[in-house]
Amino acid sequence: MMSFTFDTAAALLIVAMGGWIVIVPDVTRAVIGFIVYGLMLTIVWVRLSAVDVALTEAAIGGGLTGMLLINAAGRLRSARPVLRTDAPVRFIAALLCAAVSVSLAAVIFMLPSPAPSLAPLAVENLQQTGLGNPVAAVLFAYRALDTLLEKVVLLLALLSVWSLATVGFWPGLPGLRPPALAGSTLDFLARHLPPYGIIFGVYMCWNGASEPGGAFQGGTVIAAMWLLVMIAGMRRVPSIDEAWLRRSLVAGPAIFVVIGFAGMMVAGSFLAYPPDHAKLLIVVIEVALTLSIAAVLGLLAAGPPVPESRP
Amino acid sequence: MTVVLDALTVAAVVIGALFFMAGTVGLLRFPDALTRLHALTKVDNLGLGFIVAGLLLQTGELLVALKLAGVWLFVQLSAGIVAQLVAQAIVQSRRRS
Amino acid sequence: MSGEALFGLVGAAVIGIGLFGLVTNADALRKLLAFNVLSSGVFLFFGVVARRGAAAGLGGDPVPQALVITAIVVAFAATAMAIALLTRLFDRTGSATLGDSSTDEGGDA
Amino acid sequence: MTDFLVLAACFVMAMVALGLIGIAVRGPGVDLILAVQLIGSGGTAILLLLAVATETPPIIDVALMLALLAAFAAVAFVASMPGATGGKVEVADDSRP
Repeated sequence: MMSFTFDTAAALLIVAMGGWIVIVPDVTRAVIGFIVYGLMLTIVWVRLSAVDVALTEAAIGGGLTGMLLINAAGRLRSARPVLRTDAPVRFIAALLCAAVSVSLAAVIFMLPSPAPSLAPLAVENLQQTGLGNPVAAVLFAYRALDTLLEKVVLLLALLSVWSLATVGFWPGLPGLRPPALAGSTLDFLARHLPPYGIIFGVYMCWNGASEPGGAFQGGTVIAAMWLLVMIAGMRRVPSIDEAWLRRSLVAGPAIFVVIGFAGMMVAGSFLAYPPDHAKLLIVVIEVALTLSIAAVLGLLAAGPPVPESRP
Repeated sequence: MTVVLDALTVAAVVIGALFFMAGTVGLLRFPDALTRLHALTKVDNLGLGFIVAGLLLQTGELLVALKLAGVWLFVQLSAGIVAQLVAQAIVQSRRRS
Repeated sequence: MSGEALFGLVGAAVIGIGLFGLVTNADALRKLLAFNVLSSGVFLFFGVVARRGAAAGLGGDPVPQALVITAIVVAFAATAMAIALLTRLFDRTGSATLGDSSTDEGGDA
Repeated sequence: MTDFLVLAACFVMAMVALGLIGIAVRGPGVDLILAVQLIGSGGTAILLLLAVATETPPIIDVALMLALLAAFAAVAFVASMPGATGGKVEVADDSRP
């Protein structure tokens, strides 16, 4: 009973915040609203017993996406104001969107019962992977191809961001610049927060085999700490053609592919693991992926190479 | 024994929750950004401290207790420094306007 | 009504809200925000399906949960790319909308 | 005990919601970032309460993640404020074509 009250309160808050993000006139307020919304969703995911998703949502939905949007809102502050659509159009749009919502809500009550579930199968085969976290088993064993291709998608996204470099600035420095207020407090923060953050990121990656967590969550935390150090101006933003950077970007997917092909020889099919060494191989992949994910996400958030001084 | 522990937990969590209420009241009632920041950071972190203290009494495992305490210490560190940073930004934006 | 059905309704509501923001805001950054709100609603649907599939001692079906983790990461990559495109558009034209660009002075966007 | 802890979580969430409403009705300004601070401390408290109430220790990790990334978002906001960017730029020339 009590927990239903809690769920109702969380549900109302989420819907109210979603509405606020969409209608508030000022972009900066909408962006802050979105960050709070993302962090709030974390609690909903915990209530849905999806702790792995909650970790990802807090790290990416709230933190990194928030930083991207904040920087974009800051950069576009001087953009010409935009007229909103006319009231009648908005009214019709609201009606149609409400219709979409109502039909989706109806779907929720028409879901098949008992619900189809792959959970028993996932648990049954968990033994073979040597892992304790079924979500990690799905990501790195049952549906490893999806995860591998997702890494490739991340790299492609980074390539397309980089290809928006200003003419004549290839290879250059990503658009992230330390602010002028970089002073003692920011320095202090960038000295004292990242050590704990990085330990937490490594813990996430290490723990991911048996408990909620994993390469995504760990990599995101490490990316956030790296960005923090760069924002504070403690470390230079790396030029996008530096060898160590390129190597850490491709290390994860490359090791993943190599182990995948090795699986063809040893275990009979692409990305199959020999049963005795499955856990070891998955941990190796996870460690390499954590590094690559940290590099890709950090660079995606840092943006394309830009000229040195911005107007 | 359990009854005593439970009573202590209830007391600590209630005090913590009341601190959160105080923080929100400060946030709603204080006149300017700096005082609101002060209310929010100090009071909410104290509230979190009381809640963690109450929860510590309910955990049997050492590792869980250590993690709970670790979260509180971490929030102390990060919220403290971030509050300083936000305060600087507030002062700066005042100077400009 | 169960907790997961409640969050399913939240997902439905949030999808509608996001869709509304997406079609009524001309400002591209606002469209992007609305799109992220919309996709969070879709993720919630997956979460509800996963929760309903709780079995074998798990709190939810791990397959939809793993899909959502992948989706959140890809949504971030897509957002990063959209923002890079948008800031480039702004640098060239001084405008941050996807509307009629015939009056913009940059031209080639 | 479980019901009490969830009740406390409800209460803290109500306080967070009230604080957010307070920030939302106020105009734009630096103290918008207080909303992120608020969800950082309040959300951490809610998650810790849920972790102990449902006896799911991994939720403590989520609380830590929330606190860490809320601090990160706050720093990103302060760093992007008007007037904060544009001055100090550190660039090494050796990487230029």
